[in-house]
Amino acid sequence: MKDITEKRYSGGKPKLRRFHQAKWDEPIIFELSNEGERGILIPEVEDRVKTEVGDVLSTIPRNMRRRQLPKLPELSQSRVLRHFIRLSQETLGTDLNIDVGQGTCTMKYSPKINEQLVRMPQMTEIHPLQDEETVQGILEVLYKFEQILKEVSGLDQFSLQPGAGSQAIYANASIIRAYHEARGEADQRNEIITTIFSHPSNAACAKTAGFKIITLYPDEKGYPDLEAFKAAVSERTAGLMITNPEDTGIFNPNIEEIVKVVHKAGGLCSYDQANANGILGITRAREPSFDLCHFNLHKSFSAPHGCGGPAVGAMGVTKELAKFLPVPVIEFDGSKYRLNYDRPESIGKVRSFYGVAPVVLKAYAWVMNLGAEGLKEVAEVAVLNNNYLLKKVLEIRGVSAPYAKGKRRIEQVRYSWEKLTRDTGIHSEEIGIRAADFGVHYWTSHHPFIVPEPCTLEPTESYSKSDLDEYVEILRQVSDEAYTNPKLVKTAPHNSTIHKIHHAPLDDPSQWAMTWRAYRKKVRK
Amino acid sequence: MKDITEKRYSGGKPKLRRFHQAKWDEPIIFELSNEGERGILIPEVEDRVKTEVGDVLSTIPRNMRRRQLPKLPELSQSRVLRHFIRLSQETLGTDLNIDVGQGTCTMKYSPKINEQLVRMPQMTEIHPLQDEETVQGILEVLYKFEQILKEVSGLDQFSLQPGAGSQAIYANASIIRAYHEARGEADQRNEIITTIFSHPSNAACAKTAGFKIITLYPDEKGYPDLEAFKAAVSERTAGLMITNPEDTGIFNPNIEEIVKVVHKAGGLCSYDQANANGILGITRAREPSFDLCHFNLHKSFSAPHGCGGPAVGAMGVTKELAKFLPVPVIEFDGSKYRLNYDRPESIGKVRSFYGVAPVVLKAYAWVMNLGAEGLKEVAEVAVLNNNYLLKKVLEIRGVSAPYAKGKRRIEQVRYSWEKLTRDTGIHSEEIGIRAADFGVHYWTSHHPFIVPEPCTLEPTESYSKSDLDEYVEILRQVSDEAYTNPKLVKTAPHNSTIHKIHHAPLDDPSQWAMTWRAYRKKVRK
Amino acid sequence: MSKEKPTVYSYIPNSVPKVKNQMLKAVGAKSVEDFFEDIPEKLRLKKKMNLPKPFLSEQSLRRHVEGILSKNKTCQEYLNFLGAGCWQHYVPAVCDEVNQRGEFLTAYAVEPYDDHGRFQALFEFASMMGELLNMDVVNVPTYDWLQAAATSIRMASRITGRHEAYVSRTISADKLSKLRDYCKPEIQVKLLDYDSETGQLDINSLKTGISSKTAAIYFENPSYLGFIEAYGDEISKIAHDHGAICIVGIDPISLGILIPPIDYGADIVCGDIQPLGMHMQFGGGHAGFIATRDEEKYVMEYPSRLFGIAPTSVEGEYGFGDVAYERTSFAVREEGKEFIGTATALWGITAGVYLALIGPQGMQEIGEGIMQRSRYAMSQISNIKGIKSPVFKSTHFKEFVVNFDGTGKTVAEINKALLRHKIFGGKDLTKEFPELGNSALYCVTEVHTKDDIDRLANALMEVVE
Amino acid sequence: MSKEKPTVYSYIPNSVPKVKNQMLKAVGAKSVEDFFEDIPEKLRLKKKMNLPKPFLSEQSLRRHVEGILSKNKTCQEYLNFLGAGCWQHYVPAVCDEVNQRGEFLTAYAVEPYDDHGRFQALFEFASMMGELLNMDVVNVPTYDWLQAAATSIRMASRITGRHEAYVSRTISADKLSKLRDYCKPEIQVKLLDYDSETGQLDINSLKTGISSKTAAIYFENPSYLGFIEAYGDEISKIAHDHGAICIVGIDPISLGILIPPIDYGADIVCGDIQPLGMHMQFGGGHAGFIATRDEEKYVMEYPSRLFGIAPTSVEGEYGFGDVAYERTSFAVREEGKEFIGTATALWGITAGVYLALIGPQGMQEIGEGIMQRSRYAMSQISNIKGIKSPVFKSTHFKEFVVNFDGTGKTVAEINKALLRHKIFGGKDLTKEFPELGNSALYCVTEVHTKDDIDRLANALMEVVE
Ligand SMILES: Cc1ncc(COP(=O)(O)O)c(C=O)c1O
Ligand SMILES: Cc1ncc(COP(=O)(O)O)c(C=O)c1O
Repeated sequence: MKDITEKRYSGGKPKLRRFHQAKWDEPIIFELSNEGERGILIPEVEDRVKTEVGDVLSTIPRNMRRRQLPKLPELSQSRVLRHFIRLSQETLGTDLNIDVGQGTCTMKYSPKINEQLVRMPQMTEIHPLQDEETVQGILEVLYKFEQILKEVSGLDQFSLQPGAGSQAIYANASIIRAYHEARGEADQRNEIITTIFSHPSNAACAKTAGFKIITLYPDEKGYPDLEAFKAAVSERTAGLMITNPEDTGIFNPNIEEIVKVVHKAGGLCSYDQANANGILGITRAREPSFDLCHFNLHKSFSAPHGCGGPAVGAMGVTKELAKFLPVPVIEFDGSKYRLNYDRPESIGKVRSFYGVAPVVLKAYAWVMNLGAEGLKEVAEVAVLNNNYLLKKVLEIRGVSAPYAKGKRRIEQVRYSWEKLTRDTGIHSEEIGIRAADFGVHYWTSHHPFIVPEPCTLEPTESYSKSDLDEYVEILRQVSDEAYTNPKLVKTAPHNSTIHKIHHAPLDDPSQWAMTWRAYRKKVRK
Repeated sequence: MKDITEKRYSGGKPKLRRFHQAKWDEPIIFELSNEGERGILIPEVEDRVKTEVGDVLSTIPRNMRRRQLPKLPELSQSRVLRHFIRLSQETLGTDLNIDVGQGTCTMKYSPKINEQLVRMPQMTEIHPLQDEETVQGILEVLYKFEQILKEVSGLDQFSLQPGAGSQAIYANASIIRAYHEARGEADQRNEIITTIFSHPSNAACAKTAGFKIITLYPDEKGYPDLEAFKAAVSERTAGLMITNPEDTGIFNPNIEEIVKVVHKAGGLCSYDQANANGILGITRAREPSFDLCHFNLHKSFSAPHGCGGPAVGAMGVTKELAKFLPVPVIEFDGSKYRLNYDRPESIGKVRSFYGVAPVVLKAYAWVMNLGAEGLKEVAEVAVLNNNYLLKKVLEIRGVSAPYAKGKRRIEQVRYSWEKLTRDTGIHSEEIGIRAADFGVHYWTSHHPFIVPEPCTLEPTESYSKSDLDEYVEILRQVSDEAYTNPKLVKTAPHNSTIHKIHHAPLDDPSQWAMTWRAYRKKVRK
Repeated sequence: MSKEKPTVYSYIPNSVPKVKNQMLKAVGAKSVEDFFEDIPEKLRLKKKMNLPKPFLSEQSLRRHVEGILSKNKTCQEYLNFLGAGCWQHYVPAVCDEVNQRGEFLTAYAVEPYDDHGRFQALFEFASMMGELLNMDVVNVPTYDWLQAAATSIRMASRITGRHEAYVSRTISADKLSKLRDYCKPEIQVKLLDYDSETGQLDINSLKTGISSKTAAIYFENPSYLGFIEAYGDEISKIAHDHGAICIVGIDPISLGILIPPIDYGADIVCGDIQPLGMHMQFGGGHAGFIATRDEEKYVMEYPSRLFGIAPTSVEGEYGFGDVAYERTSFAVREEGKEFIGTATALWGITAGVYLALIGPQGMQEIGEGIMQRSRYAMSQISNIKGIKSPVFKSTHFKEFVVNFDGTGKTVAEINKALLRHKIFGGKDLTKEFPELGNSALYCVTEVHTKDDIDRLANALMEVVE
Repeated sequence: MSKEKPTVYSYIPNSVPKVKNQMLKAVGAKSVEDFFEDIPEKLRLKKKMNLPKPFLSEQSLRRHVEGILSKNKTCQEYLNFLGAGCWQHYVPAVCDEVNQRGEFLTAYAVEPYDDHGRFQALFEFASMMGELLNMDVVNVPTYDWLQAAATSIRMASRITGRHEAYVSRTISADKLSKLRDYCKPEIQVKLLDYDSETGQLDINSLKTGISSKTAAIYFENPSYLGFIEAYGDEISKIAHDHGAICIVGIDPISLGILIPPIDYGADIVCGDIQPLGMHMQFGGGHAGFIATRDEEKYVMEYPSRLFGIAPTSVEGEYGFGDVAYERTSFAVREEGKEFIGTATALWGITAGVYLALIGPQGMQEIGEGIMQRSRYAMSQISNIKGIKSPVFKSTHFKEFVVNFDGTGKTVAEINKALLRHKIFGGKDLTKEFPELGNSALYCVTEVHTKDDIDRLANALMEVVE
């Protein structure tokens, strides 16, 4: 009898997956509109109410009344559902793939139990302004999670208000500003130092907060050395905002000295721990004496990414800076949780109310499932996975891991396909697009491409050895193709929902179209 | 500027969808196993309990202790999830397609609100043996839904216990048997009459209940005429079990006379209203004097099909037969709902407890959203859709609608591709497989294929005119291909998850394998 | 929605009047009435159905239904010790996640080309059950254990050509009722006594009764009353000696620690998969499985669908399809084996997810943990004056009979009193097993903590005093 | 799980010791410690983190978290009249269904090839918002209205090269706080007075203040205090006359009946989409949108991602991608416009679903229904002695200020008393708007029935007596 299974393996290893992504070729939703269809009916107002209030629309000042119904599409409920379920199938969530290709993003398993918990009415149906007595449960979660982060970072107080890592970085920059203002040095101290392998938001948020940016570049070890920092620091230094380990996965071992230098010069140090995945329980903001830090709960702490939010950037500071934290802060008197708005030196509001509570709840549940040992296990396995992947990837033709040759990395690696590009003319982006044909993500890196033809892989703790092996095989296949059949790579994707996109219109004001209405106007021209 | 949209239409009509189903090429779950991985951890027993009870395993009689752990696969939680989410994407639910191709199955929109309601803990976390005081809510739903079905059918009492239409038919057959037993005629009355276009379960369930089956065949009008029934009826007749409208979508207009004939001969009449979708509010079991009937809540009443259940076949009977209904029955004394088990003549249990309550809840919510007018609208639009589809399909080359030429149909039509098969050698099954390449279902019909090269389409009320037009265009395309490029059709599917299946092993005891272990044994031989 | 305009329903796209008219025109009909011309006037419903006023908006519908459901008290709010055929086990979130996926939730039953995933998932369900059971054939699940047991007996009757079956008297009254109704046309169901001290099936009564007319012996392990039947080997040997088939009903959650019945001679094994990832749902979570060896004479007697693996035209591609479809009533109507239709596929898929999650280790741990907890519960309860627990001198798995004769109170009284403690006491057995006196069947699973059990014991103490 | 064995975590496949060893061997490392060699000993955490004992099993974790959450009282159990930036609207089930799909829930942010659906869904969201707003450019949403308003003002400052903005004093204290912090580096935020009788923005104070230094005027319609600003045309004309940009903040749920601000001269429109299908989630459902005309000088100032439609290599195939990516900090770090990162895409997708469901008719009906109900509420409440409602003589949409000065009770006292009636009274305004005396901001939406409102009125009657 024929063994189907046999043909799925070669040399004891599984052959590459024959993948095709769902392709529904859906029209734009406006094209689906049928006049008169209804997707949902609105509850009728009781006749008694209607009679009593009369014609309310005529009470609207005439020039404020809408004259034409909005031209929304008109669809039955099932057609709306079908459309969006189809679009969902055309979206490669982490639930579906070996998501090690979105380096720096810490794509990990977001446990389904946590989704069930946040969908309880005790989470969804509570209003942020309810009497504190009636929201003790969620306040407890927020408070306890702050305590957890205090221990994870070693810092003294946290706010969970920022809506993402970048907003937390912004708020930290704002605190640095407030700190110098309070000391009357705000005008003088207008420079923030960062590194090129720190997430771009460190530079961008600090700039938005009014600072000048000084960016340091790596030497051959992959990071600026101590001297570089010393040279950059001056009496104009407001602070340091740095990611560590940097995007290369390399930990700057001089970090403590660097902090010292900045402190000595009168600046504050803010540690970007958005991605703390490789160092949970290993090293913290406290030990090198950072003043501020932040964590992305949608990265290291397992909250799902939601196509790009909602999210939480938890910001933490030392005792000295606590008074600047956003309002309100949550306090616990041993029996009740309460919100304290009476914080005269606070930078004020960063985000509405108290942040994205359901995201905090997911992170809380995740930590409470793992505990201290589990968090450390997360870091250790994430790092083990990364170094295993590094070993295997470097066996592929055309790829290298620049900097610190032969060294281990923490949680991710920025690779370079420079050699492959030189050999074959295939660029890193193209490798990524071809990888889509095998059902996985792939990401180059943030700009600028300091590492030529970059590719950033971050396996996290969520993937098994066989998952990693599969990903490596995909890269190996694409590399082989680049050398033997570059056209196949150049014309990719072949098994994806769509084909190669023409990018030019997206940068041309006369052609770009961010809405269907704009598009219809422009093509009609 | 180039108008992408323009190329999506031809002659003002949308071109055919360029579809590809998700293809993940997943291994069998055992192949994914990694020794030691855990998908979920089991709560630990408290130490105090452990100490107190000692080694419980050793208390199991020695020959009843499991010696080897079951060889289940070992996977992490996310790998389990990923596997099944991928398999789900390879499954074409009604949520995703224009599901008019599974005729007789009444594929309609299953509202998502109803799914939310059944997932409330007040539905999921209740035990059927709780004190009645603590389950008044669900008892109210069950009771009220019975009242609704009484009105929809005109019959006098209902049981929601059967787990599907077939089980309801079985239970109705059992009641027929009990009725004749009670009258001492059980031995004599051992024949059930049905028609070939009644669902096969009418014949099969009645046979299982101990009856001989007499099956009547249609004349050129599509149903057996009154004379055929008269000839079949005798003093051996226990009853009639008939679907109407039959699978052809044709309503037997003699139904009242037929019932009379059977009644006169001393038999009972059971009306298969599994699919009542075209006649809700139009005609009922009561008017032609049926004694029993059943509805499939997973068809006409919108509960989703769940890949084939769980389901509910609601059975209804006249006052005279009520005493035979399964136990318990639900009663209402004006203030409290209670379960009455004291029914000495009952046929007893059909299914555990009281049926699949969450399915009843969905059906209840669906009816309560629509009301009497809405239910009638369902029927009218379902029938309008069907006749519109009929008109359009008949414009396609090679297809016909046998029987009652030129006549309207109720909720579905059994078509025939006889001419196309004669012309091109392509069979109805092959058309269906090719249709899969466009992202829709297609079904031939129940066996035997009385209608040659059959195809049964049932559009229900859930599809818009444009949906129907798209389905027709797919059939037209496949018909065109059959005439111009039959090989394309013969080698289909091309855009599906998998390719043409070799069926022979499935009927060969030496090759068939219903489990992975059986398969591994057989291929190793 | 002004009163004059006809309602456009969100579930009915073509309820838009303009579209209706277009379509009527396209088919050349004056009104929808034309389509009903075959339905005689006399049979037409003349009045509007008398149904409650609808809640047209989803919002008001939700409020209405939530209002009704809020009258239920849940086993989250109350501490529950009811089992007796429907068990409170923990349902992993991934099980719910998979079975709520629209793809699985709303698919149905036709070709494997569109629905490959459904076939694979159900094949895998059967395959994992096969490992639990050490058996090669498992069906796509049927309605519930009642149906599975009834069909198992009819299968045995067809295989043996005999028309009598022996059934252990410790099965539930509901199951017995179902067996009686379903077997009636072909099989006489006879009861086997049990040992009043141990509950064990009375081997003597079996030896006396069994004959060459016996098609099957059916017993359960653990029994309905919770204890482990210790003499499976003997029972199956007796059955086989008489040419009868040995059928064992099991609770699959026990199979991490209990031996699969085939290992003590069972020919057909059946049971309910509700414990494997299904919420109780007031009894809506049941699904029955049937398993046998891979022998043609057994396979050909299944009424259920059986999914098998098959090659496709592409190398190394798994395909699936119906095995021996010609057995079924879908294929040959009344010539098929019993009947087949919509069953409980979604629960089968869910149980597959459960088994893949829990794995071999988990099955052992959950089984052991249940035994530890239930044993602890038995001992805590039996410390209370007037209460005997367990009633039977046998090893119990997760359920056990508690006797209250010494308390002077009826089970009904006790359960009513427990309700005030927010506890659902065990199932009252006084009608089902009058010979056990004032007894109730208690169920303890992995959902119960020590505190929960202590709370029960304390409440019982208060209640019986 | 015996204590000796190391825990294998279900979320961490390679926590299996055997696999770890294999992998260490494969990379030639002795232990994971090798990988941390760059981290100086001094910086290593020597102790185990002091975290609470974990709930390793999902079951115990669930029970723990549910236990905590059960301390919350919900707006289903209580009747809620709080709004003030977070509103209780009905969330259609289809919205939840779509945003819980694992594909959308767990995708992130890279290439459109794997994630075509995400791009299309967000393009459609922007497109439907564009129809509501009558505007051609809408961003992928940012954190919330606070951020959207702050960014709108900074955009205006960059466009005009000016550093001063006027803001209506009827905005919320929270928003003002955010604007102050966020605009500080570049823009001075000044307040515009309101008419104490009508609440309307004081045109004279605007006329007096505005100058050639003014980058923007920002006001809201309906205002934070619930009334409709009637003089949008005049305000925008004054702004434009001075070369300033007119920014209007709106509640999108009002746009079925209120005119889009662009029609009275707004250049930038922003607001929050939480009312369009997001549960309140204790304030977790917010997402801010910004919309403008399709002019390069506006488009190039967005910090957000903007998704545009583009052809692919296949005819008639829609592709999508980032528009003018070079604007963003992703592309050019501090040279970009403000900053971009993770935002609120899932809520954008959800709002798209909401708008597709509700359609033009629904938008009108819901707007009208809200006005009817809130008007009814105002009149019922104002019948009560000592209560004035609304405080402002203007037309209100869904919120309105209620003054209790005549009752001799503080808002805090009244709200505490209402709690006992299971009612959440309106937001206490005494700190934010002391000039309004003992006042509270009440919110009435389509979720409120006549009975609900009557219940409030009755409770208030009791409470103030
Ligand atoms: C190291 C680091 N910092 C900051 C950020 C920005 O976080 P967010 O995307 O949540 O704004 C990220 C996310 O990519 C990051 O990886
Ligand atoms: C007319 C009719 N009768 C009976 C049945 C059988 O119902 P079920 O599949 O629920 O057993 C069906 C379902 O296909 C049907 O359409």
